[in-house]
Amino acid sequence: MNAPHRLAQGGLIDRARPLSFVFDGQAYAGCAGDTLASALMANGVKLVGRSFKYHRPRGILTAGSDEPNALVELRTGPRREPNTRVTTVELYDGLVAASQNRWPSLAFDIGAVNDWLSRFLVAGFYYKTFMCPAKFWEMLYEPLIRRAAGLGRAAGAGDPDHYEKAFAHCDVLVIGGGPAGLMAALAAGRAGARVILADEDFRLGGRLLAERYEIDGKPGTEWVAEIEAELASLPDVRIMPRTTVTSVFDHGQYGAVERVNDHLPVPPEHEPRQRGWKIVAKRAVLAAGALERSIAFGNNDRPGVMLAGAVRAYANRYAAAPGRRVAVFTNNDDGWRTAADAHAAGIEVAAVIDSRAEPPAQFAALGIEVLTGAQVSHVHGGQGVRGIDVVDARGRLTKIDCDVLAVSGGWNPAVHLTCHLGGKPVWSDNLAAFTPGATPPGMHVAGAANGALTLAECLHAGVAAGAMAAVECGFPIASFMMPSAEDEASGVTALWHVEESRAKAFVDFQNDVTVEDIALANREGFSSVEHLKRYTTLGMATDQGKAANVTGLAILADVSGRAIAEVGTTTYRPPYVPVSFGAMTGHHRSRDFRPVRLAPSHQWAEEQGAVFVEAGAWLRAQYYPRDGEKDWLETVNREVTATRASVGVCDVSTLGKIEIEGADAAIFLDRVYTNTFSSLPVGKSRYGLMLREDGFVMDDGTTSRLAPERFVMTTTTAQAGRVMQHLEFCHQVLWPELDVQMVSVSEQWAQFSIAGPRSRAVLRKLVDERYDLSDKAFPHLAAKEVAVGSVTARLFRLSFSGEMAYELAVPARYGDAAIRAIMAAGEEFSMIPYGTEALGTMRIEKGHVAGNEINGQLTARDLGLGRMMSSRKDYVGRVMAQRPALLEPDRPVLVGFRPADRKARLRAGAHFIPLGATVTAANDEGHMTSVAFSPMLGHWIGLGVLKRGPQRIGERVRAYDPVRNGDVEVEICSPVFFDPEGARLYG
Amino acid sequence: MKYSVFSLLREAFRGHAGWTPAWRKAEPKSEYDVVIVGGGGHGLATAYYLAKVHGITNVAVLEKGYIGSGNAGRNTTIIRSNYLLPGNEPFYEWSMKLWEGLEQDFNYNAMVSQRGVLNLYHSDQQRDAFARRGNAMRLHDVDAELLDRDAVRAMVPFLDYDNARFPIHGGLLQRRGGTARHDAVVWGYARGADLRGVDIIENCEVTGFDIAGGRVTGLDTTRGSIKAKKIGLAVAGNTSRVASLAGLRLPIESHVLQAFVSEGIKPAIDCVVTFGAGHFYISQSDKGGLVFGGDIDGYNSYAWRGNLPTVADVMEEGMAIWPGLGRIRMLRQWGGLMDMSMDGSPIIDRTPVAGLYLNCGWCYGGFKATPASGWCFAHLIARDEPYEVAAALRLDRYATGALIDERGAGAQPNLH
Amino acid sequence: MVSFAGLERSTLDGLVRPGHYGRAGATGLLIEERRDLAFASVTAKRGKRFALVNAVNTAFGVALPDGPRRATRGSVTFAGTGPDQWIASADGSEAAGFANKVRARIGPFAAVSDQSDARLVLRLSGPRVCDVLAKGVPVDLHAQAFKPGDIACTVVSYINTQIDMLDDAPTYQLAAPRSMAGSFWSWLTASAAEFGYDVIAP
Amino acid sequence: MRIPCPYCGPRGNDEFIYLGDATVRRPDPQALGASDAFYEYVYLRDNPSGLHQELWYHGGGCRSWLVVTRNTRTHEISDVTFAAGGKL
Ligand SMILES: Cc1cc2nc3c(=O)[nH]c(=O)nc-3n(C[C@H](O)[C@H](O)[C@H](O)COP(=O)(O)OP(=O)(O)OC[C@H]3O[C@@H](n4cnc5c(N)ncnc54)[C@H](O)[C@@H]3O)c2cc1C
Ligand SMILES: NC(=O)c1ccc[n+]([C@@H]2O[C@H](COP(=O)([O-])OP(=O)(O)OC[C@H]3O[C@@H](n4cnc5c(N)ncnc54)[C@H](O)[C@@H]3O)[C@@H](O)[C@H]2O)c1
Ligand SMILES: Cc1cc2nc3c(=O)[nH]c(=O)nc-3n(C[C@H](O)[C@H](O)[C@H](O)COP(=O)(O)O)c2cc1C
Ligand SMILES: [Zn+2]
Repeated sequence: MNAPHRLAQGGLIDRARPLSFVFDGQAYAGCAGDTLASALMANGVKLVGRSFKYHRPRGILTAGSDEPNALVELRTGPRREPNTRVTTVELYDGLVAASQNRWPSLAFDIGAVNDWLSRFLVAGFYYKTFMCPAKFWEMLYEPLIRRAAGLGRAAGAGDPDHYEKAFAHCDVLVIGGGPAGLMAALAAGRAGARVILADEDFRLGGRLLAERYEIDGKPGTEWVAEIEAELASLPDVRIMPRTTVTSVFDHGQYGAVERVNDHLPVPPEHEPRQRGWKIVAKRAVLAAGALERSIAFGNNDRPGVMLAGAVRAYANRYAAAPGRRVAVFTNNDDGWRTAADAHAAGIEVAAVIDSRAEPPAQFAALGIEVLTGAQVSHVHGGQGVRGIDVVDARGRLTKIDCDVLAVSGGWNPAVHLTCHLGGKPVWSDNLAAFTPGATPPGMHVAGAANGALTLAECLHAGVAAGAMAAVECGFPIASFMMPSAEDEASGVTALWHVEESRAKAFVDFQNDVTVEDIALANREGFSSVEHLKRYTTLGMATDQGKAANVTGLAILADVSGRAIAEVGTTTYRPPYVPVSFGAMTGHHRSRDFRPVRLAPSHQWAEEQGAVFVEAGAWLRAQYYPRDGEKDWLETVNREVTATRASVGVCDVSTLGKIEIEGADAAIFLDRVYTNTFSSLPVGKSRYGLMLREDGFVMDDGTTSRLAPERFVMTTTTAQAGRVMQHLEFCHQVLWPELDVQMVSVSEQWAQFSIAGPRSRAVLRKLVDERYDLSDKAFPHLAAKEVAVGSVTARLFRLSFSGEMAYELAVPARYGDAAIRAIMAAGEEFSMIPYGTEALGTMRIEKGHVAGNEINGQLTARDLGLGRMMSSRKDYVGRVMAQRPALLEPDRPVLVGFRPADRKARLRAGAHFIPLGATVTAANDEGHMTSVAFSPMLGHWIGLGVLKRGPQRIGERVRAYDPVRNGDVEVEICSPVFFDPEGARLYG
Repeated sequence: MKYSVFSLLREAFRGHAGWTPAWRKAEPKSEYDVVIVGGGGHGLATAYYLAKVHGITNVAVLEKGYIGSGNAGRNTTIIRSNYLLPGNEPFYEWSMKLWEGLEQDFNYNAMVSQRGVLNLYHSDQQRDAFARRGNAMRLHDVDAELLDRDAVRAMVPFLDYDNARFPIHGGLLQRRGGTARHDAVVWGYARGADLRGVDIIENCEVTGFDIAGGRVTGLDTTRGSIKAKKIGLAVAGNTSRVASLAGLRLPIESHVLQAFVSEGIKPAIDCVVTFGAGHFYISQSDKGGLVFGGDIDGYNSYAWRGNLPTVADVMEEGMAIWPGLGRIRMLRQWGGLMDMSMDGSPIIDRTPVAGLYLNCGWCYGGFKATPASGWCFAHLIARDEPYEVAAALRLDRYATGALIDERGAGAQPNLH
Repeated sequence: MVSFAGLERSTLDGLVRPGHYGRAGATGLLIEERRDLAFASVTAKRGKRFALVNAVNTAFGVALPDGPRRATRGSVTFAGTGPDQWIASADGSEAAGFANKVRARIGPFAAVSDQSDARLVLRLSGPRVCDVLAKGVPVDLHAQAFKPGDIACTVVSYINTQIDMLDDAPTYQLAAPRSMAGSFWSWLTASAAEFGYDVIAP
Repeated sequence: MRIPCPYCGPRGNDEFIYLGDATVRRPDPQALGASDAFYEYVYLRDNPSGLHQELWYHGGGCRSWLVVTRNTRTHEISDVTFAAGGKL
């Protein structure tokens, strides 16, 4: 295969490494060093995509990440990437790409009828119609609009590649590796600063790669190679190619994306596709260059109309001829280089059309036809340029044959990153462009990004910015031989729009926003630049209007009779180029989305076939099914029954555990709990209730006094972190004068609840016989350090199940051994392990509140725990708990429920309605918080909050549950269903 | 000019030369019966209903920038009425009802799209909490369906059902929920109010109030002083600042909420989906961009821009439910200023200053409230008594304890 | 009578076996789990900081660091983890009953809690150790910013982690909460795979 | 944002937990009018646009509660101290 538009020589491609690729089913050949754009161009492919709204045929406009037109679906299957700019895709062997937003084919696209209908489909047309009848919107209009809109197709399946995130730190971050950036990096690097030089291109050099500039008498690319080699030799300079700095965040943080392996068909094993970087830099030098802009004239969007600088890039860097015969339309000196370079590359130059009266002197020698004071008003050709109409100053029209029109409307400094923290660019009449205004703290701007448009200026500015940044980081100024380069001509006279255009003149190519649309928006009052954007979608496409915005607002200024500076810009927001979800997610996807916490008995529980459940970050054993059990309920019933009949064990290591020490530890506890702890004897535990300062219940748990000045508190699993933070707050912020120290020991201890009438017998086999475990010596709520074998353990006599029960804590490394030992000791008593379901069932049978009740919306009184609110001391939340609405007698209060028909099932989340009352919100009296099937009682039971519940015991209400068709009649009862006297606690 | 397919056709044939401004660029007069501060959705809707429902047309809306430059112009456009608590639910349902007839009412296509809002749940406990909410909605005569995992899978098959850290157990669906085109809501209300005589005055920042004997009599602006009999504040994230000009200190903090849009893609998701094990929501705009967001940045800010950890968090959450997003690119991110209240619910009430009315506390959820907020605020201003569905949205509820705390997060705005 | 002797478990048991993983033919990272270290958290009592400094000096010959640094004498190390907070650690013969020993010696001046079982402890070294850590450690580990003896308590891959720089080989010691060992391991090995890594038997 | 923790050095704000205004003081619960004072303490905020003293908890680091003085318009941090007082 040969590429017909490949120039015979030159370029930075490796002709010795041919690559093959497929576009829209057709195979082509390219070379290493090509982008997909340059390879398509070398193959003479002009039509690459379709526009968003009118489905106009589009070709390649640019040679960089500002490309609005040439978007494709790259790769296939689950790796399909829609909207990929061909200009940024490094060619690899076997690349497959397809055009998008067209049907049935790129060349023949039905959607192009929109172009014929464009008279109706002007900016904002949809706000004025499709309103009747109302329900047609979802049924008809919207689906049609949606299908026609959108660009490429997302991959259907999960992304098979992996991604990473990484951190980097430096003194000076240099953004952009063109002449300015290279100099900045070198100046800072030589001074000894830690430097990161990031460039989104796969090759350093910036515009030098695209131009035929010389520096120090050498070709630019050779000079780049030398600088790069020196940079690479400096120990603290890191060069990051293929890395776009996308965003600036507060305090010197920069987001960047490294396309680690996008230049390969698939990433090598163990390597990520992309890496999202967070770079922390003391200083930054923005040397991102400038972006060329087009001019609005009739059919200026035809494939073959390209930016002049891009034409040079294809010819010089990629040895790809955009066409056979090129015309240049420019309003500035730089455009002329395209004519010169095309000429030098052997491409015929049809003419240079300069809108200015006085062309630059130095190009006079080219011997090319020149039309000055003239403008291109029309482009002929449908899917490719066939010729252009030129109007001269006297209104005469000339037609010129060409297949490429290179346009330069001037250059816009890439100010984007200077605006991410709110900086506003300032208009320069001189440059006819916006330049950076206030920059983010620590950022310097150099080179074309700062409006310096000559090479010599860029080199100087780079050195100055790099040196300044290094000095600000405390490094000395390094001496510097300034490279010499020409100060090329860079004059410009603004021209935004060619008045004589007959056909549509595009401003925003991708979104099909025309000069007419801007005028219409202005006519309709959308004359603020932000309204213009939102009404016409100017600048909202995947290129974010990199080429379009300034032109658009200049035209708005024109039609609304204002100065450009007065109109201002819209806001440049991150990211500079679109960023994949993958790169921002890195490792944190699928099961690694967030860390999982596993209890010390986890592996053992897995061996038992436990089913696990999420509990905050934890995975806990929910129940332990046995062969032959038909469903979870049967399993849970067995676990509850066995525990109550004999003994069961449950891992409760997930509870938060906090050791609290100090002379004032008891006082401190008195202030954070509603009830009193200073009176708790050593060797005892007490149930405690904690409020938020707003008077609502925050958490509960038990706290045990290990020594006069030493306590250990337990919290619920869900609130452990929050409680720790709260206690630290109370200490450090509210009462720093107290002598109290606290530390989490949640991870240190594996803790098991051993419950049931035979629990003591089991423990007797585990705990060293020195310790008397009799009811008298170790009664309910006793707490003590004991020996289990050679291990020091903590034993608490606590019960959540209502049974005689103990919690045994051992150092976590013995957690696994402990559960095995406990089970072995319990074997003779038919001990079973039980999970969170059985735990829940037993606590509901006992009317104990848990997470469903402690939901942040209920007070201690609501939970029937008002008596725990001490009246003899202050504590967090006491005052606010007295607010009138919280004392309302009508507030729903905790009670128990059982189904009137004992066979019926209860469901948490049902609301209570008086029997026979109409089903309206006015009759809503509360809701069911927790339910369980009680194997002890043989029917479902529930806890819930009900208006004046405790006064209505025995009454019946309706538990209304339409979302599950679960309506049942329930009887109000005491929340304590089982062993109301609590006799079982005492064994 | 009435907008319709006919007017569009007519204009198409005469080069669209006949369209007139959607609202006049009004100059401030010296005196109004009512001045609304804030040209966001709520302020403009208030003016619209003052004129339309109450016949009060000597009204100005003062906007410091361009209308819709605040949160109205930057939200993720989700509309729904799936609230739990009786203080909220009737209000948001009234809003939903107004959405359902809005476009015909104000003759502007705001693309109200009832494509469904699906809140995923990831545990049994969460299922029951969602059931409680769904049942509460049904008690208010609002549609709610509790879906199990299979039903969710049938609706949105591309989510991660097999390998997720927090597996999807099901979802709460409100089919009548959906999205609306946020800017069009602003423009539609502006046009509707303007047509009825309301002055919409842009680039006019309120800088002070004239208060005499405990009653407000006018205000100072960057475009001069204006007398007003009644003044309504609807300035969202700027509430504390503006209210402080009248000497008020409020239960409000301003926080940044970010939102994001992806590159446009062909239709990929038909409804709004939210992630229940985090804070993430996503839908697709009619243009094709995936519009998504997550939690607030979490600290007081007036900076109108977000910070990096939240960006990462949001995008990780997106991938957590929808692994196919890996190669989809985020195109733009931005931030708005949320008026976070201390219980996460709004306030529409009088203030201690007579004649000064307050509309704030919308947190991250006030877009959906726009029609009802305007309706109820207009009613309050016109009649000096609350409209029934907004009666609970009182300012004194923090003092009395009659809070409306959907999340049970307590008096910490960044937790709501 | 039960005995737990020899039944200690690490959360990595069953998850990890010694050997080479990731890229073949290259070892960018060496991972060694340390199970022999005892830890105790030490928090100065109010107004006792000065006395505590003296007591620690007398009892262990260690000058308590006043910032995020470690000070070691023999087999005992004190690492500063916060204002008035330290993590003491010991290996070898000092490790047995370490927290009790610490409490016995400095108890009047500090709250002491045993944390020996609370953490997964890994020693990391190898030519690419910094590149691996850069994929999750947000603090600057550059030689100028982080030196042997420095420590940082930070968050790695959503997991609270203490990082100690032991020597300028460099060797780092990372300690993460025990319950999150599996997730920590998943992050570490995913990050190391591209360089190749060896897991050394504990 | 990066918050310069006086103990740990500058860290990303994701290591910290934000609480809010640091200038409000828990009132004396015994004093007359305590309920009004508590209402103000718990609910009312200046919410300034500009300098703001606020509480952050370095939960991902040294576990200190910090008082950070930050400009809410620019996010510039001008001062950080330990809430419990004392210096390092
Ligand atoms: C990112 C993001 C996503 C959101 N997503 C949703 C969502 O999906 N669903 C939902 O229901 N809600 C959402 N919201 C919330 C919703 O946008 C807001 O609650 C709602 O828009 C607030 O009401 P508003 O429209 O009147 O406010 P705004 O549009 O903010 O209006 C307030 C106006 O007051 C003006 N103003 C302020 N000070 C002055 C002054 N001194 N003088 C004159 N004018 C002044 C401002 O310039 C502004 O235009 C979101 C918000 C954000 C930021
Ligand atoms: N005469 C004129 O009118 C004119 C106009 C424009 C440019 N120029 C010439 O162009 C050159 C400009 O030099 P320069 O160094 O300022 O810019 P440059 O354009 O040469 O280099 C900018 C580099 O920054 C990279 N970049 C941009 N944004 C980035 C980001 N966010 N992250 C990472 N990399 C990013 C680009 O890939 C590019 O390599 C000079 O040679 C100048 O003479 C001349
Ligand atoms: C629902 C919605 C969809 C949006 N879609 C796009 C879009 O497709 N392209 C785009 O550039 N911006 C889009 N934006 C973002 C706006 O450009 C803009 O960032 C946002 O309204 C905030 O304004 P600001 O960035 O000027 O502060 C969208 C915003 C919203 C609220
Ligand atoms: Zn710290």
